[in-house]
Amino acid sequence: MTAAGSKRGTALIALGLTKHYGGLVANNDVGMRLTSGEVRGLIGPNGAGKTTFVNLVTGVEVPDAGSVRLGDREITGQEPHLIAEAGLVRSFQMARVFGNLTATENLMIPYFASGAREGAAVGVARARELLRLSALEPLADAPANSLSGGQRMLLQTCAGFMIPHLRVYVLDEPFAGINSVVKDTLIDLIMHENSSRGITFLIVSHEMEIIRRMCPLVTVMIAGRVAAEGTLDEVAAREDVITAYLGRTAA
Amino acid sequence: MMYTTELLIQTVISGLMVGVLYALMALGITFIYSIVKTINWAMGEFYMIGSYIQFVAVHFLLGPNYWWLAVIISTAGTFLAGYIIEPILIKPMYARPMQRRDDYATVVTIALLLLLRSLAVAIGGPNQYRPETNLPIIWLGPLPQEGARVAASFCAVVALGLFWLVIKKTWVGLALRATAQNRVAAQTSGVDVLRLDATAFAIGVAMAGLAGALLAPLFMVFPTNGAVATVKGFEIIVIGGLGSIPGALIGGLLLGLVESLGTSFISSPYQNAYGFLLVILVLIVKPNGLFGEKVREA
Amino acid sequence: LAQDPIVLGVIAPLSPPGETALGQLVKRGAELGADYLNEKGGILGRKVTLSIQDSAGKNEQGVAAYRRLVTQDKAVAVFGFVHSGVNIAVNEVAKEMGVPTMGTQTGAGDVTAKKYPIAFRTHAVDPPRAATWVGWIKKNNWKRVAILAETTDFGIGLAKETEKQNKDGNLGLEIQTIMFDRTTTDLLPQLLQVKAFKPDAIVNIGVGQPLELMITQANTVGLLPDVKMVTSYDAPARPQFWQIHGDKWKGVSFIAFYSPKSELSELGKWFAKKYQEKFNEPPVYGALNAFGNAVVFAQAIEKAKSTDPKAMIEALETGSFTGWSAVPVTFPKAEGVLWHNWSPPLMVLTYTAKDQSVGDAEVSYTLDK
Amino acid sequence: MSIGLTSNWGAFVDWRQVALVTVLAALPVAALPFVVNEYIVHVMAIGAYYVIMGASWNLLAGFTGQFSLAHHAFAACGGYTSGLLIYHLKVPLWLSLPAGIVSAGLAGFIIGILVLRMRAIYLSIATWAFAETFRILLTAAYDFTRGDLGLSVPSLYGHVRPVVYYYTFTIIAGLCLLLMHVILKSPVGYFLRAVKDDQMRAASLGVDTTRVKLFAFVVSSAMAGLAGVLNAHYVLTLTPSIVDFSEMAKIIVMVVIGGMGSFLGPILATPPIHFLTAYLTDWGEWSMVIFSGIVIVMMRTYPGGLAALLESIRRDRRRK
Amino acid sequence: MSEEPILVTSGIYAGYVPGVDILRGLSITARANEITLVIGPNGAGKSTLLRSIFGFLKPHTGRVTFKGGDVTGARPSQLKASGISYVTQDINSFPLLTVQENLAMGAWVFRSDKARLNRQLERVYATFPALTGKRHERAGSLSGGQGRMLSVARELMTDPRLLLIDEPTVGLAPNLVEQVYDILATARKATGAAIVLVEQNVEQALPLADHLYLLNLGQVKAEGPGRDFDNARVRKLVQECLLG
Ligand SMILES: Nc1ncnc2c1ncn2[C@@H]1O[C@H](COP(=O)(O)OP(=O)(O)OP(=O)(O)O)[C@@H](O)[C@H]1O
Ligand SMILES: Nc1ncnc2c1ncn2[C@@H]1O[C@H](COP(=O)(O)OP(=O)(O)OP(=O)(O)O)[C@@H](O)[C@H]1O
Ligand SMILES: [Mg+2]
Ligand SMILES: [Mg+2]
Repeated sequence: MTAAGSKRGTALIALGLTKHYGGLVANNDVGMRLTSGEVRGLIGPNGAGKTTFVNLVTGVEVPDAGSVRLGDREITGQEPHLIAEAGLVRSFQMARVFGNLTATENLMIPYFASGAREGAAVGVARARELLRLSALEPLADAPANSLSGGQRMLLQTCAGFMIPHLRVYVLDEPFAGINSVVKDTLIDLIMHENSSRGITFLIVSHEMEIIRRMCPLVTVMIAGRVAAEGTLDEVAAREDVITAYLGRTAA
Repeated sequence: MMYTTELLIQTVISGLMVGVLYALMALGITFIYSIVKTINWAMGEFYMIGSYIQFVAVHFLLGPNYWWLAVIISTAGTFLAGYIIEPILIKPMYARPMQRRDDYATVVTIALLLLLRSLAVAIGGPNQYRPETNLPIIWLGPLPQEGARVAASFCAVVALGLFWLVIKKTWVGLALRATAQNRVAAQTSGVDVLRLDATAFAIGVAMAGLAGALLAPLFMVFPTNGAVATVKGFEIIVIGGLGSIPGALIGGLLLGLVESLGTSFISSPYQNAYGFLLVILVLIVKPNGLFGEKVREA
Repeated sequence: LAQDPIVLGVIAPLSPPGETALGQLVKRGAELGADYLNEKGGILGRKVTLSIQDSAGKNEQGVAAYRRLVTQDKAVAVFGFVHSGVNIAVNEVAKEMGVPTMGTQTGAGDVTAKKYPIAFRTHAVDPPRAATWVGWIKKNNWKRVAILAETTDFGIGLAKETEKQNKDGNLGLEIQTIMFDRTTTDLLPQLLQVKAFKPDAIVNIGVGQPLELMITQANTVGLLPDVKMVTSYDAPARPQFWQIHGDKWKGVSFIAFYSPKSELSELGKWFAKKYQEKFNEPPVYGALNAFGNAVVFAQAIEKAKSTDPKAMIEALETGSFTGWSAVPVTFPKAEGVLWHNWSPPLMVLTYTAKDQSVGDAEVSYTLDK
Repeated sequence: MSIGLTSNWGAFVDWRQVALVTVLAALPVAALPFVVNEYIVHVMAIGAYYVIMGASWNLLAGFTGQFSLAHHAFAACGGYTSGLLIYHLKVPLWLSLPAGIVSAGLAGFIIGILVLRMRAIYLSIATWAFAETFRILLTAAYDFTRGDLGLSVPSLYGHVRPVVYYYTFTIIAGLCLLLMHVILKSPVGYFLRAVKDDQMRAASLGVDTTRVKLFAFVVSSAMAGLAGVLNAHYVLTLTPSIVDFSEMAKIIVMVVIGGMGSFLGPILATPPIHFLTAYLTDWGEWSMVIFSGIVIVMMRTYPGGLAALLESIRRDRRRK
Repeated sequence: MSEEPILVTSGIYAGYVPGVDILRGLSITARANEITLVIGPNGAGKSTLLRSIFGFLKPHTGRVTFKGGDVTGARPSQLKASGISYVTQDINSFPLLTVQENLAMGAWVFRSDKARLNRQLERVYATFPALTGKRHERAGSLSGGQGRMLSVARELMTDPRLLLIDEPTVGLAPNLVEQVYDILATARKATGAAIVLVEQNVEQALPLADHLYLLNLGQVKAEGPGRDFDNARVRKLVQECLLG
């Protein structure tokens, strides 16, 4: 898998990303390279800097140092909407949806923002399909602020899949609070998008079962630095990862 | 411009002294905003109520010697008015689930503004009044200052200090700050937010009432006297940043300074415009005000 | 049909941002005017009713009020204007719709200077008013004059007119003019500038709150009572002057169009009595003038024997009427601002003792016709 | 790959519905002058002015979340531009009218840029400060603007008979509403609402929030300018008092009672509210007391405004 | 088991918009010394149930009783004072207050007892060392997981008799998940509290459950002692729910 991945070229590369908040170094010289079509896991203790990394890569925050390239395009410090247009899209750890828009309308936003070249009808059909998959169909026309916590998270994740030119999808704890049955559907959906469209994923999660199922490679962050990279079993064997993150029984 | 340094200093001092009083208005507005999430457009009307109570108390009941007692009565009176009005107008926003809370609040307080102001015209008549004052002119070196003005700004500073102490050092202050940031968390912590709302609203408008009472002998009592006070309050909020107590004080002083200097040195008819220009400038440079708080967004 | 009442329309500022104090006076005067007319058996045997509309001092609201009065209430005449802007704006529409207007307290030239047939006025226009204080200042041999005026139609017009008369008449006054926004609450910066100028006299061209504020603060900075001040209209004639200023009344004079010593017509005397009874204070100019407008219109209708606008205008232009003052009211087709204009007598009054009534105030200067 | 705000323009407009509504509305609107007196026609002409003002402000505040308090100033900007061009330069009407609209749009663009980074209440206060500064400017620069005395402007048609103006205003208001409807039923309309709900989320999905917000500012202020120009050439006079906060308050009250963020609510609520204010003047100084009393009672009973009321009726009907 | 239940909801109906009921005749009980696990698909009404108990929503039909007294529609502040705590599903902190001040707010109901406050603070910092270093930082700057710890910790300050807790382990690192469950187990034992735990992480929560409710569409779909359920059975039940 790893070998096959490297043949395919680089989807996203971050080099030396550093971000200070006051005295705290939230990200300290963080580097990561995602091969096209790979599904990478990003794990690490709370406060390790995972979300900060996602913020830096997607333009929500500007790094103090370091650079980010998407394919062969330099995107460091660019505005989030330009980065999204270039095909790098993210979800937020605290699910963000457009509360006064219906579930369907929520999904139409990214579709329209990406140009909607195939016309509105195609978009609506796609939205229906995604809502059905995530068991949100009965709520298609309900305003998003009337969704439950888990439903919001699902809706947020689906939004990215509405973008035809999506290249890299960064998901910050997308399975949090999602029922395990629907979780499986979501995993299938991600794997399907990955294999059929070659979309690259970076998935932040604290659920090792899922990471094991989806991610051939994981990156571990501890205290703002990349502590390890490798298969889950490799990194889970490391003493520092166990003490800082996994605890004795989970590994 | 013909101007002596002495007069210049006097202008600045009197500007600063009034600035402190408008800081009181500003603090009242941001305080209410932070708790009940409502811009109280009718703030100036509580200033007006305060000034009318002060007039009635001094002119008909107590006489000029007891102006300070009248000030206390006016402040308490506006507090009471706020405490009565809040449950009628503001509480429905929180007592039952409501969509579009902000819009409701905006319209209700604007309507309250119109109501109180036109009631004052209709009942109190359009005339101006002035509570008598026998405070002597106070000489700061060679510079005369109205006694009432000095007394007013002194009282305002004391009130601001007191407020700061309550907010920073007491449990109620902590609860107020907490509720301002997260109502749900305040409720799960056991704070009775509906009661706190009424108290906060009443405290906020009482600050306006206090300012109105203190300024009544200086700027007189009439139905629309609150309009300008509201205007200054808003300007200070922007300059000082929402919810910041030192910000309000500094904003008030800055505004007083800029207005008195602008009026003296640039052009008098634009007196009220200098404050606005300052506001616009501050906002362009710092969109959250000089002392505005920034929170993590993602 | 002849039993239908005759409707007189009033447009006055009754709510902010209009000048509500003056609006109230107009309303009082107009209402007593209708009472008077009905007591005397109405006009042409028909009852008189008023329709009072609020302009709030806003032009467009005033224009809407005029339309309403004419097309819906069928008013045959409209008066009560306090804000020149409103009066001018209404006249633009009125010249097409035809029902005559009468300016009650509007001083700007354009109210009548455009020579619209429908435009009448019974108020002191800027030139004679400015001439009054200029005359008073000359009489006292003062040289340095500070003018503090609000940036309203009223303040701008009078400030400019005063400067003009000084220049045109080669009077040699040294004038310092400071304009201020009428919502200003603090005139201290301006007054300190005035103080630096060391004037002999101050012309106070504020309306309402700024007028009173200027008196108070002029005392604070030590201008009053040594430097004399004249206010541009008769606000100090009202009892509130004593409430507000108490001991600090010295050095203030005021322009007045009427003093209880002035000669009143029979109608004026009726009014003065009723006004005193009803409001417990002596009548003031604004109320008198609104009353005068009502009765003058009534006389014009009687003279024309019809409420047809054309006939009324013709009657107004040619007749001589009795208003509140002993001086007969006429509306000659004169040149410039004097077109269709009747001006009340103008004088400067000064109190000589605390809590004095206007009737006992000293007449310091009277403008000759 | 820059995303045009006009892609898929009108994607969700139901033209049959639009046609139906137009026909249904046109009849009573056209018939009105034949059944009521001239004054009411006048009131309704001004009502159409407020419909444009309210609907365009709703686009900015209700749909995009930019709670601007300078909308009346944009109308004044349009009116004054046209009036001053005529007064000082003798520019013909057909030129000064579009100039007024353009200048209002331009002013909206500039202010839109200045307030771009401001949030909620700061944006409100800043725009309100702009409006007040503008009012003071109009007052104090009286040599140029004629200040409080009022700037006289010529009428649109050489006369001021209300019927013609009534038709002009309602037709133009109709066209403005149509334009706004199309905007809202297009991708850009979705963006507007998305920006209101969560700007950062919108940006992270590729929406150019800066352009969207500016778009809303320019469109709504140009419409306010249009309304202001029309009104000025009907009322025939301009004074700084049209930038008085009470004007803005009136617009806010109309829109919120109609239901902010609902398209139809404010349009339906505006004419009756304007009508009410026009007739309340009978009560003189009590008129505002009555008006504000009515507003408070209405808000207490139907906090969501007319739109929420309509919605609940529709829900009830569907359940039956 | 024979003890009187601390919390009983009997046949409650509640919703957010008039006319649309989310909870439809829901009855559950929770006993002291027990963890009552509430599970169900997304949107089943689990959070709505907790909100209705804690007074954020008023049930329009049915009753909520706590320690034998009727508390239907009581205010959150009253319920808190009488010994209920509620940990919400979202992070629920005061972003501009420091971590310490946040925790102090948790002691609002016994604010006059300074000694107790200090004791509880010590305990919380011992349980969540990650918060110790952030004592004087603003809560708003915390990471997602740290924020959640803070929300849980604040509600534990009062040693509640009844703890309503909505997905406390979401977003927590695996080692902390264990810790949180330890805390719940300890709380149950040490203070004899009744705990109503809403979870999606059935696998890890199930072993703790003394009693279990599975909700769907605002009704109880299945209930029983925790030992009657295992992963496979729960999964099958949820699948049934989602299908129809
Ligand atoms: N805007 C900010 N201001 C101050 N500190 C910040 C800010 N953003 C992040 N931090 C700090 O940076 C550190 C890393 O935070 P980050 O959110 O990246 O963690 P994380 O790895 O995503 O954790 P979790 O798994 O809990 O979500 C934390 O200690 C946090 O307090
Ligand atoms: N604020 C709200 N307004 C209107 N409807 C709401 C609101 N919150 C939730 N709902 C509705 O109530 C239903 C139940 O929501 P609830 O939050 O109780 O679900 P939940 O079981 O907690 O789901 P999750 O596991 O995703 O948190 C949802 O389907 C949603 O449609
Ligand atoms: Mg995170
Ligand atoms: Mg939930």
